[in-house]
Amino acid sequence: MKKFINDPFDVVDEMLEGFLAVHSRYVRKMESVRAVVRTDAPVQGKVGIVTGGGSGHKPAFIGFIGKGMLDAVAVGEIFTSPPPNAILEAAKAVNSGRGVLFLLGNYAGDVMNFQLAAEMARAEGIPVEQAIATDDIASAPKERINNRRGVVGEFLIWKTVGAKAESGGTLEECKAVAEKVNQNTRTLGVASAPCTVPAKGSPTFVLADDEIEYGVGHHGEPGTARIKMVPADQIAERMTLEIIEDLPFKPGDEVAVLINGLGATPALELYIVYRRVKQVLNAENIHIARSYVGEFFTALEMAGFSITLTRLDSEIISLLDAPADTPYYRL
Amino acid sequence: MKKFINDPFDVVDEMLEGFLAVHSRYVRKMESVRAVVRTDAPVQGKVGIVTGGGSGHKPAFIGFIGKGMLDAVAVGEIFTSPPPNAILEAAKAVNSGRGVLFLLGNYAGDVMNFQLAAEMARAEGIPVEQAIATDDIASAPKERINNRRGVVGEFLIWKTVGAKAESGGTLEECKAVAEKVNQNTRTLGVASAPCTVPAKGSPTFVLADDEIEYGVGHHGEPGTARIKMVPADQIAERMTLEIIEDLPFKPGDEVAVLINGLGATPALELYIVYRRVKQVLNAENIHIARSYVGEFFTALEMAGFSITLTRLDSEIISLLDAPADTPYYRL
Amino acid sequence: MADKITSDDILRIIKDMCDTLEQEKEYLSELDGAIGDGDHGVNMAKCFRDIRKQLPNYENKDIGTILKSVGMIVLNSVGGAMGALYGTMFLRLAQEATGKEELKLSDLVKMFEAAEKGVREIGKAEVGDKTMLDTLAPAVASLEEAEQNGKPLADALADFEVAARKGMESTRDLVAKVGRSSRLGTRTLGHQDAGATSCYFILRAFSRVVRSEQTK
Amino acid sequence: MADKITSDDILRIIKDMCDTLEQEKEYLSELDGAIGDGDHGVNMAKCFRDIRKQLPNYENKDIGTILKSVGMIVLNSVGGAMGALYGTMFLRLAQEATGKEELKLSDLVKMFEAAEKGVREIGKAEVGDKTMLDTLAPAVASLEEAEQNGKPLADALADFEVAARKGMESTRDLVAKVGRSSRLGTRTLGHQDAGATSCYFILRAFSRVVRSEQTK
Ligand SMILES: Nc1ncnc2c1ncn2[C@@H]1O[C@H](COP(=O)(O)OP(=O)(O)O)[C@@H](O)[C@H]1O
Ligand SMILES: Nc1ncnc2c1ncn2[C@@H]1O[C@H](COP(=O)(O)OP(=O)(O)O)[C@@H](O)[C@H]1O
Ligand SMILES: [Mg+2]
Ligand SMILES: [Mg+2]
Ligand SMILES: [Mg+2]
Ligand SMILES: [Mg+2]
Repeated sequence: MKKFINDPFDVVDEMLEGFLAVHSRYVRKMESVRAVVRTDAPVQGKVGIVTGGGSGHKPAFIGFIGKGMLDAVAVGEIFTSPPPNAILEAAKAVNSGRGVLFLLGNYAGDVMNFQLAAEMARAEGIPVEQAIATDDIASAPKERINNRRGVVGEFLIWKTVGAKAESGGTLEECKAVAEKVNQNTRTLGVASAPCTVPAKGSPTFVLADDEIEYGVGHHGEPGTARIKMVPADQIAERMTLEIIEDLPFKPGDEVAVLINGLGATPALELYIVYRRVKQVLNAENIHIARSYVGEFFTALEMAGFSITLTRLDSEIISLLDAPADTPYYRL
Repeated sequence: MKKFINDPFDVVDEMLEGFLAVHSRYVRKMESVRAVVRTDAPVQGKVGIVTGGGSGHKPAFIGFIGKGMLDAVAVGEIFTSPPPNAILEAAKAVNSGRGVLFLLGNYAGDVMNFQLAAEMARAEGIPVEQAIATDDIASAPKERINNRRGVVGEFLIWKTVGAKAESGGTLEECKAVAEKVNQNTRTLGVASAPCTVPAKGSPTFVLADDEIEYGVGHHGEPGTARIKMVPADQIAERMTLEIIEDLPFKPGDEVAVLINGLGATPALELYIVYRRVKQVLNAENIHIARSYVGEFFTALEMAGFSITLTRLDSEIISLLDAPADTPYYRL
Repeated sequence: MADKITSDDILRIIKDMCDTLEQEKEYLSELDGAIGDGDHGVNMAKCFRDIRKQLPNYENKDIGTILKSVGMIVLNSVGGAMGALYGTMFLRLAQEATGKEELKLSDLVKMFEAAEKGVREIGKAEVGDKTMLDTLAPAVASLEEAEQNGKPLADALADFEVAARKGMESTRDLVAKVGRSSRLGTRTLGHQDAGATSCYFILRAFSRVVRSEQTK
Repeated sequence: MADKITSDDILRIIKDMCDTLEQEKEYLSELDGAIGDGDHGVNMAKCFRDIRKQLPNYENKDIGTILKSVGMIVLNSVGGAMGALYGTMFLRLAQEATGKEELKLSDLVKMFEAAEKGVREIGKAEVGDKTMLDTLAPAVASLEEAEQNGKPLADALADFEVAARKGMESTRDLVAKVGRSSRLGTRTLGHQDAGATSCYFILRAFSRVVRSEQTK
């Protein structure tokens, strides 16, 4: 493991120290716990949007804290859910009286810790609702859609829900947006090289020189198949068709396309992938209304990418286009 | 070589096709040549800012085309200078009559092709000046400072010069800003893993599992030493002190710090590096006025980072803070 | 008074956990590395280090107070599934021991029944899913049985430890159904579950300490 | 009329370059791969493919016009140092041949002197820096010498080719001082320079074609 770190068990604290110093205009850390909140939290009259999860996904999660997106993030160890008290303190810090919405991915640790935090928060009289992302179609068959993991589709949920909250939406309205976007979002990822969790020191998986992991998760979770590396156009087409079939997306649908780099894959390759996705969607008569290409939700230095499609309606579009001012996303 | 590409010799054209589709709000491609320009070029009454170079450096160069930064970019093959006609057409497209400034790194191919393009442009009556970035202190000793290569310091030049031009600066004033920023900017990079140019198919260099290339260039140019991997704090401190000594930066100086990821290195590590750089500067009583951490100028999937320091004055600060609206940098 | 567990015993038990989980750090991470993300030993060691720091403050505290503090630390120090699961386990143990200076076997049974219930509620795992529950559930059952058969505390805890160990070992032949390793499906066969193993060490501390008392 | 090079000869010469650089694509990239970025063969093949497309339009054009078109294509197709260098070389050759339907040895000397000058100006390399100039410079010198010694065109071009080959081979024992490979310093020893090699193929085309005329 060749990483620019010090003690593997200090990486999150040291990263946070740097991050907070660079982005002090946007965020501050809570005294007692590892939670990062908007400098202007709680924003009066606004529903508080809280998410959290393991570290190692930059720019997610903390890179999207700010006006129009997230109010607070509970920060866990690398790929490990944050503890309940961090989530609870985050909730307290952003609650202006209109309640707090927890947004999380569908990971055992996150689900448990957010549930415990939710109980504690409610015990303290804070109205809390939660919405769980499940966009990764490779993580479970459609029959068990509720077992699917949330991946980069969460970015689109944060953006839209954040905009809804900023515009004065109620806790229920914000939750409804999260659920609508999640229901209309599908993601599929592939990896050509693994990442290494500092504490473990060895790669999360091993691939042959000509293999890729098809359907990989955001932490190196095994996908649905190990396939031989083929030209980008073939991979992108296969993935896009599988995504289209899953929702299913229909001719005439308006969609947002998100190509997310998992860490080590150059933007050059992401745009080559986007090019093919666009060709496939055009052929299917599915209209691309919004496009996002880059790194939104990485897995340390994993090499690979994911393709996300979201079926749009006028509300989702206007929420996607609403202003945002965060360290890593400004609109 | 495991890359998400098709024919290695089509990567730039296919990348461009995707990029232009995603960012059509900001940029368009010229008909005849591989040059990308602002959709609203030429901007009346504004000096045109043109840069260019080899591809594979995303978000540089084309990711920074837009209001307040670049007007046009001549796009070369991977790590290969663009030809004169691409540069010439870019210059023509952005010249509103107030002249065009060429910004380039100090690479043989770029220098030759920009020189030829400048001659052609002048022959067509376009006032052209050029400024060459030389911020990489590892690429030549200080006595031969004009042989040094330009690296990510160019981002700060694009930002400040772009702001100067946007605010109505003359060709000479814009050139003066470029030269001032360059003279006050120093960069030093390290790599822990190489990148692979698709056309070549093999890594640009080979490192042992415990080695890093100290002083590496943006294309995998060998640095000043091969050293054993040590904790991030040690590397960051050594690099920072070397940079401080080179200018030299003095106690009381106000500086901008830029930590640039070379491609595969996670933001997590960049912030850990930033943390140590800040500690060192504090100890030296050098004041950090602005900080930039992320990927600004990559080398495909190379793993590593660079540290850049720029000595600031009130003009540079205000130009850094001026609004910008480009695909990859908004302020 | 070997038919009772005192606050001092609980202190020694917690101390035994701290020592064991420090010693077994590598082993647990190795087990987790085979089918998980390899951090279980570190996670457990980390939070029991935090607990060790509190040991001095536990002097002369009642058992409920000690276990509650332990539970809060476990819950909030490392996060992850284990923080929630073991945190809940200790907090439920504490609840049933509120204000108590000593524990009879019957108290211990109530405490562990509550603990198992808590772990099941929060984790939603079943016995056979290849988790810590495969260690905890049979151990609790054996404790209930021992009580019904009127066994003395020490013998009951001996059964408790044996049942826990058997439960732990049973996970080697199970396919993970929940948690991180469940992704590997049948690839998890042949590997002993890390959480089941740390759970064994934690439960074993009770019998080890109390029975060493015996032999004094 | 073997003491002259006609427009048709020039066409055949350009065609010979197109064929050779296509054939030698792998070889040149291999040479460049050893101490550069391995794209030289591809770069050259790419731009001479563009040139081949233009060949039909060159019929009945004067030599200056043909070479100017070739120069513009080389200059603008691939970019990189080589585009600028070879582009300049061909454009300077063209300048000295403006309007000419045929070339005497004396014309050829002037053309190549201008070409060498152009390459030196733009590239700022010296003989011995391990570049195409190590092929070009001695070849031009031999051409001048042959003219002074009143040699016939074909013999002069024979010397020209030999000098070019010797120059190319000389780069094997040189340390690269400019261009991409200069980064490797002494590690470049023992490797023949790619640009020097492609330059040999280009210069050889002149002698090959003209001398094959002879033997008709
Ligand atoms: N739902 C669950 N119920 C009970 N135990 C669980 C559950 N999910 C995971 N575990 C236990 O957690 C252990 C892994 O713990 P640890 O490695 O610390 O957490 P993580 O998987 O987040 O890295 C597994 O070995 C398993 O015994
Ligand atoms: N300044 C220069 N003058 C003359 N020739 C040069 C110069 N720089 C590089 N070259 C030639 O260019 C060749 C490399 O060409 P090529 O591989 O096409 O370009 P790049 O190095 O940009 O990939 C080298 O072998 C060398 O002969
Ligand atoms: Mg873990
Ligand atoms: Mg090249
Ligand atoms: Mg684990
Ligand atoms: Mg080359």
